[in-house]
Amino acid sequence: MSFIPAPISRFFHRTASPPHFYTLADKLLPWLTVLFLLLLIPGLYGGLVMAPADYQQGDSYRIIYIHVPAAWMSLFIYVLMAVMGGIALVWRMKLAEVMLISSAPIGAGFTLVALVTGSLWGKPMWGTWWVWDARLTSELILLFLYLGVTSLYGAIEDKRSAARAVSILALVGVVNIPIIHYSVEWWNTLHQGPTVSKMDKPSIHISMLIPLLLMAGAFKVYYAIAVLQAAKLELIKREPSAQWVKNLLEQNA
Amino acid sequence: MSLENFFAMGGYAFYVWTSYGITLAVLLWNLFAPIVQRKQLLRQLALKQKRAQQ
Amino acid sequence: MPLIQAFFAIVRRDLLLAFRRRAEMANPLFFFVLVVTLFPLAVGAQPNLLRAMAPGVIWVSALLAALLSLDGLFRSDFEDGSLEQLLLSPHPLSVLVLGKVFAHWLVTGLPLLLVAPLLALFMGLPEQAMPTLWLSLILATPLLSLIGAIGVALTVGLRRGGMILSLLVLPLYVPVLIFASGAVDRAAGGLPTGAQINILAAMLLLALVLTPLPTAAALKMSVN
Amino acid sequence: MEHSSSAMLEVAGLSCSRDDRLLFSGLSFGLRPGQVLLLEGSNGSGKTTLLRILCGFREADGGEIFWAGRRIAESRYFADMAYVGHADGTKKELTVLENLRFALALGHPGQYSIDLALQKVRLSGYDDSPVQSLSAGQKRRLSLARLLVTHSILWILDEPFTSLDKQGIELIETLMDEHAKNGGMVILTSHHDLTFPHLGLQRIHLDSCP
Repeated sequence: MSFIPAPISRFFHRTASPPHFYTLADKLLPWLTVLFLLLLIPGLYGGLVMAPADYQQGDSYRIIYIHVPAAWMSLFIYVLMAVMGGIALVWRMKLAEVMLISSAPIGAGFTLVALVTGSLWGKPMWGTWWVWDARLTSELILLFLYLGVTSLYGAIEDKRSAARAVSILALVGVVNIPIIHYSVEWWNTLHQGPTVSKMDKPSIHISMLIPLLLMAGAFKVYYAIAVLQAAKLELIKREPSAQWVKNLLEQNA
Repeated sequence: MSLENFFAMGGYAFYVWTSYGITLAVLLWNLFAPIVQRKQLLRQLALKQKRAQQ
Repeated sequence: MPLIQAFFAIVRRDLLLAFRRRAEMANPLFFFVLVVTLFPLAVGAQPNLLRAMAPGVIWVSALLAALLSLDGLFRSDFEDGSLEQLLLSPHPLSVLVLGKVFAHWLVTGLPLLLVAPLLALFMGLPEQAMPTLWLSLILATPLLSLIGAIGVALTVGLRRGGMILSLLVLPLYVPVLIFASGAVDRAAGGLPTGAQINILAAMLLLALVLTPLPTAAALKMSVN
Repeated sequence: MEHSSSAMLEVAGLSCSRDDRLLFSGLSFGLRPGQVLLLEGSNGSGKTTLLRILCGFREADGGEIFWAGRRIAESRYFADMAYVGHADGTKKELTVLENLRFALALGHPGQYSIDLALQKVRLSGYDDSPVQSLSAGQKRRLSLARLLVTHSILWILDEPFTSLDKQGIELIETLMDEHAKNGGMVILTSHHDLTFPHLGLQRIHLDSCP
């Protein structure tokens, strides 16, 4: 903590205290929900209605508006988890542990979405549900990495140790992701399949790009909402007999 | 563009709408599962507290 | 240098222990041979098919054999309290861990080299691929031990850590599998393998430097 | 961080909870060379947890531990202490001698040679027996011999008297007494009371902590 100025570290410690964070989350959630809808509705309208059909793929390409943002999110959340794991290990910040473990199911969800939509997009394009395409393969391995995190956390009884273990695992995983990605790319060019991946970087028209970016923004805000909800649960689970939880119960009663 | 055309998705309706449907299901699950669980947990804790006070 | 002494004391002790428990030592080796034997039985004994599959089959089996042997890396130390004593040593735990991994590789990884020619024969791998198979085994089996050590350290405190261990470790093994079997595959086809071998060597160096740190941190977490 | 005190080991405001249950909080004590500290308390009162915190295996939820005025992580603490826990920390397939040599390689040489230490714990002549052929009491005495062959000022002993007969208990108490008289320190947990009239015996009863 020594190289962080005292006022900043004090600010972090206050914000990171469970009761303070809990009320902060409650205050933030309505605003985030509004922001989410503001991004989602024009994103969906632009993507599903306004944007023209692709001249090659027809309307099937519209899966891109969820497939690509979900794939982005799956990587983004894993990197974020590793960052929080690093913070948890170095500064022993309990809130970072809570955020890390709350993020895992959401990240796994996005990875699953990226895989399923990739497969659904691939069927009309490739004529088969699954192709060992570089991106889908990397995404599948990423799903295994997420499952490793959640099952390791579930298996260790002492939750402080479990959080420590998961932080280490997330950091190891994030170092490996680029290596895995690179190796899978190389493997894919070596064993060139019968199809050429049509999902790679379509030269995208502006009317297609804007909804894509809106959807990506909407997914990011969704993540913020979902992770705050999960973190609220995890905080209570961690210390069910703390004073602030008792106060919360009295408020509810 | 008619509504019918919109839902037909140029013949790709099954793929497009299944994708959007599954995405919706996963995202809703990840959002509401913790909310429901938290409510349950708080109810349990309240019960426990009441029992402890008696 | 007391640190180097401590490193070699660990290697010596673990080799001695492996020698006293030599019955267990051969198990991963038998497993390796057995898994490779299953493939011709399952897919049929057409020489062309087997030859095409050989690099992949041999490497997947090596991976599984390495995974099987990992469990013994820290298990007995954890159970008899030796791990606690390692943690209390004034020497850096990551160096001591490296000693343990090195001894483990000498006992479980190196013997795979001995049976590799036999398996290449079973699968009809061309003779010209043999040097590459050996080289890939020399470079990649220590990688498997080093990466696997992180997973074992994370799960050694769990009663049924075996399944979780494979879930944690196998995805991390993917690059090793790709480059190692890729190298053998290219060698079998008479193509140059310099790039793959270099990448494996680079990964090994990187793993030698980087993996002992998370392994040590995970062991501290497990002892708790 | 410097911390001035006459005590070599200084524990300040230590607190720990497990599974949302507070084991102890605000626990403070100091230990000077020559002192022996006996931790008492019923099962589950946190004795072993406290020892494991003192060994650095477990992190306390609050408080600090100082060794010679410095935080233990920044001090020579781990070179100066030794621990014998529930598990012996010896390899059953190796001989007595091999086990002690390994312990010596991991730490720094202490005041006794291996031969002398084995004499002290009455295991002379067992040099080449594998540990698995020893009785439970002999194993325990072997793990104590480890304390003698390596350099250690602070001994941390978790239930050192289990599976020992009367002579064994006397032996440990004599060793602890000698160690204290030479300026060493001992922290131990035990269900038995100590029979030996120790100099400067401190007691901490963990149940009494709020």
